[in-house]
Amino acid sequence: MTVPDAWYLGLSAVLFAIGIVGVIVRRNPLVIFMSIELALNAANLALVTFGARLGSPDGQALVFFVMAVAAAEVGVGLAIIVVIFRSRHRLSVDDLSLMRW
Amino acid sequence: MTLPPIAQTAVAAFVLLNVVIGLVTYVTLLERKFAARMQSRIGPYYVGPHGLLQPIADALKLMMKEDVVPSSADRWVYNLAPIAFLVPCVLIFATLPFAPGLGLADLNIGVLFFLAVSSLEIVGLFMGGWGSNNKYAMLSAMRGVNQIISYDLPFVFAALVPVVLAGSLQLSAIVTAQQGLWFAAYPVIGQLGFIAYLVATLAAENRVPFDILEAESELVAGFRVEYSGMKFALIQLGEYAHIIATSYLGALLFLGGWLGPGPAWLGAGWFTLKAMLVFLLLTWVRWSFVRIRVDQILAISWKLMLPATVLLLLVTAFWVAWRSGGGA
Amino acid sequence: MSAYLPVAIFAAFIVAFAVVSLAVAWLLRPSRPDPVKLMNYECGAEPIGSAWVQVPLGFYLVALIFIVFDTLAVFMIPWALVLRTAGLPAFWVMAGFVGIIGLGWLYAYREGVLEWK
Amino acid sequence: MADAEARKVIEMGYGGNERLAMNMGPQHPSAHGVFRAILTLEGETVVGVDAVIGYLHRCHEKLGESLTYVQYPSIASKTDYVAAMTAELAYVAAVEKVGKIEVPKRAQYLRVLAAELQRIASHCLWLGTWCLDMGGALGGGATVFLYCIREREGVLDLFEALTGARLLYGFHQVGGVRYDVPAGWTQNVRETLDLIDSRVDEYEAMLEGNAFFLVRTQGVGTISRELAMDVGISGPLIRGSGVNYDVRRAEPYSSYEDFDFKVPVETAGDCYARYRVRMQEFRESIKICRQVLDGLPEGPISSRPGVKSVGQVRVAKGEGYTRVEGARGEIGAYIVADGGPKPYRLKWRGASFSNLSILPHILIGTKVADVVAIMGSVDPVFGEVDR
Amino acid sequence: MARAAFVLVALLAVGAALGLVIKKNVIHGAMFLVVNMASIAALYYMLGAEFLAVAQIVVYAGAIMVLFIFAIMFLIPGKDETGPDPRRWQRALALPLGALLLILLLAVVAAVRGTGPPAAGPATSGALYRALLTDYLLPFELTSILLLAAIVGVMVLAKRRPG
Repeated sequence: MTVPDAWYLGLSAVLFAIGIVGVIVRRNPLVIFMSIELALNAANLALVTFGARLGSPDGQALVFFVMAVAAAEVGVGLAIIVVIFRSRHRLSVDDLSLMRW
Repeated sequence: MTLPPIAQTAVAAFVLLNVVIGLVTYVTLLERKFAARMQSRIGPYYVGPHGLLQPIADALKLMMKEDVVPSSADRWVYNLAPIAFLVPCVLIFATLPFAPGLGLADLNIGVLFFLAVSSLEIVGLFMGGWGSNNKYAMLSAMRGVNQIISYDLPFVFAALVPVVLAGSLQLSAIVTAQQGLWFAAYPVIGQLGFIAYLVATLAAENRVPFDILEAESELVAGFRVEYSGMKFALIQLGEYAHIIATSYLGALLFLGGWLGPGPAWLGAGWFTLKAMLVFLLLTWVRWSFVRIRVDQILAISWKLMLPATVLLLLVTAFWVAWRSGGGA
Repeated sequence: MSAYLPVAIFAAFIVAFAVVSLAVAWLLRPSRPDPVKLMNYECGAEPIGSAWVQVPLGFYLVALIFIVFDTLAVFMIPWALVLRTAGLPAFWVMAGFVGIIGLGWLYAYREGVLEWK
Repeated sequence: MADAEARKVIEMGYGGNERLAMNMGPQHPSAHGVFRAILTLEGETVVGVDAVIGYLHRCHEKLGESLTYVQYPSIASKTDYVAAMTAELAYVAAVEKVGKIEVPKRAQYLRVLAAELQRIASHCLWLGTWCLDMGGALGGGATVFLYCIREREGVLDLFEALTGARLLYGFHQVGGVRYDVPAGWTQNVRETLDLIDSRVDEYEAMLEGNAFFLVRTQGVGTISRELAMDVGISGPLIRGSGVNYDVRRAEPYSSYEDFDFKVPVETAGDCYARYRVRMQEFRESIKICRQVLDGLPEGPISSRPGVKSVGQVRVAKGEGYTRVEGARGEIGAYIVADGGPKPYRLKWRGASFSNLSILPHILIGTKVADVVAIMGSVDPVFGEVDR
Repeated sequence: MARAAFVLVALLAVGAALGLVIKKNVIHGAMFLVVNMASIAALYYMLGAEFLAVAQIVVYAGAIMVLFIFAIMFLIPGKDETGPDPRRWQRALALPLGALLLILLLAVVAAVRGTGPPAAGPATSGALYRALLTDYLLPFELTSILLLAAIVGVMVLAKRRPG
């Protein structure tokens, strides 16, 4: 009674879609950020699933590096939000249509 | 009449849970007695012979107490926080082997499991602090997040020193690797590692001198100021379970776990003895120092503990790598 | 899977314990709320506003750096485990790794970020 | 309503909306009584302090007008209930000054002995509670606290043997003191002093060798010499800021000129300097007590007979101010007499009240944790602040 | 048994993800993210990637804590996503588009189901450790430069005051 790989992939797809919808729907950059993390994790899940199917450590190794990238991304991304917030005192991504401040 | 494996596991888990709860209740008594001795007092004395029933009386009292939920609190977050706090704190016991084979699950990534799960404690702590909508609790939660993330790293690096020496993350394998010599007895590396582990433990468990989370003279009781009755008891239980588990881990990583003279069945006793020794060491520090300030705590972590533990780990690694064959 | 089954069962027991003890306490304890009792504790004075206000950013810069070092810790674990078989070359790999991140630490130190103003 | 207030608080600051207004007190573990500080915080940093006092106001000055010279000394002890002896002394000294009443030498010596023992007891409580503030009731602070209370108990036992009371004594009366020393008491005093002398060494070893204690106190809450003079603080606070001012030396009363003692002065002005001053005062007080015991003259203990009626003492029309060096600084009593058995007006100058006014000057810019350390080093007693 | 566990964990993950997207409160969102990350860690374990499962918790627990702090810092009472939404219609499109994306992805999953080599079972963590320090040595080492860049970037960005 093992779980079929397709189930994992399906779950991964669902989470990914929710993450993308979150990015579009929400206005708070912080929530958008979290939604991106969600999508990233969904992709990771798919990678691990493929890795398990192939029986090679490659999938896991990829996820391992994705985690490192995600950490760097969280740091820099939050720092950018800090800068934006400092200069605007508002928190809506709709105000950020310009690439400068 | 043998039980099916899952039922056996369930029984084992149930027994472990009770052991942990019993341990916690009586370790609080131990600490109170120990502190009383340090302060030339007697300590709990009236409930039962020599106050032996005091923890039970305390538990009953906390159960009977009215549960006050502040009207402006975030009810869901506030009510879930004690559970969110308790679960990781007690769950870390799952991977501790008390003696060879006497443990719930001797995971082959045991140390890492321990570190990861114990770092989840912060979620419950934060939920409690934020959910109360109390300024003291809030400040405490903010301090807590900062302090715990700052000391998580030295804690991990210090705990990795024995891992490097043993070459395994499995807790029982780490004990086996200390058969000849306890890691705390390794020249320089072992002692420094043990000290770093103790300091990081003090900070990660919010004990004086690093108990700025609780800081009852500034923040009254920190993140649990609004908790009362059984919810408070659960938080307290979690905190002590965490401290005891960390003491056990320290005894396992550095003091050879259940290794000791005498027959094998004494192992669990030796292990508990060593863990209590570590615990009393932490308690001793707790009852002799004043608390230091947030900025000083963070400075110690980032400027001293972090680089020092990383360097220590590298030195240990160099030694291990050099001894294991001098390179391929 | 099997190794983690006990852990899952244990976790379930812990939650059950928490819930049961809360339920028992709920049965035993009195409940006499009144508005003043349910007010937030603020040293006996009426609370001044909500606790949910913004917290200054500057103090938590160090938290951003934490994520990076957390990743370092995760990277060290596989390395610590293969050290015995891989020997000194593996050591030099990590020494380089730590050295490069150490530059970041040094920069942070000199910028004064590691101080909690 | 709460929301509107919150918004007001938020908009109060200059541009930032990151401020938190928080009550610290009246019911706070380190409020040292009932002091309410409304702190405005930016994160952990204090950017504004608003002190609210008066929670313990008991109309002492009005009481002084409605109670006779015989009755009031035992009420005077309730102003500074931690160091009741010196508060009584300030009152009776003022009455004696206005009424030009002589005090026998033996009574003067006993007053000095009581005042110095009281200073020791008071400093014991200060050291204990201050460490409690910094170290927590569940930490090293509690340990120091319990040790200090043990020593304070020793002194209180002496007072109990002398006056029958442990906290509020009624030992002084106009013209002298009420009780003479019981048999064997002086020996007990000597033993207690020897014990405390050795214990003070222990405290110093325990605290000054403790790096955590040092980082919490050195450089924290620095009061400059100029600020100290401007605000008018007194006692160990001003001596910790490098001003050599002690009423016992500047304006000797009750035969203080007979005794040889040093006025400890530190120049740093921080919490540690105040701590050092008080630790040296322990020693100086012990020294004075021993000198009193060695030179205690024989004779009457009061220039007036025992109490027969509450209206017994009458003071001629006049007014006068006396000051004494209490454990917390200069305690002054100002009396306007109208010839009757009660003063027309009594004004107290509480040392804690004046010392407390330094807080807004030194709290701004510190951390929340420093607030309690600084509060503790100021050592206010709210009975004396609110009166 | 395993399937039941999977369904339980998957429901938890999806529920938490929905909670994150739907709930207005940022703090609640961050807590939902914790639940989501934890359930994904559990799924990693079920797939045999035990090391990753724990690493997930370590890295994301840290990241989440930081998110918490920032969530509070940005929590402006009464200002959190209220008021008229200037791009309401654009946002309304998100749902059908998201559904479309989901259908597409699920179609792909359905299409690949049953094809390809049979499941070879998970690689052991030991193999992963070895692979990281042999096959993936260069990325392993280069990650340090990425992290260095992150540290420096964070500081350069965050320390700057608005001009």
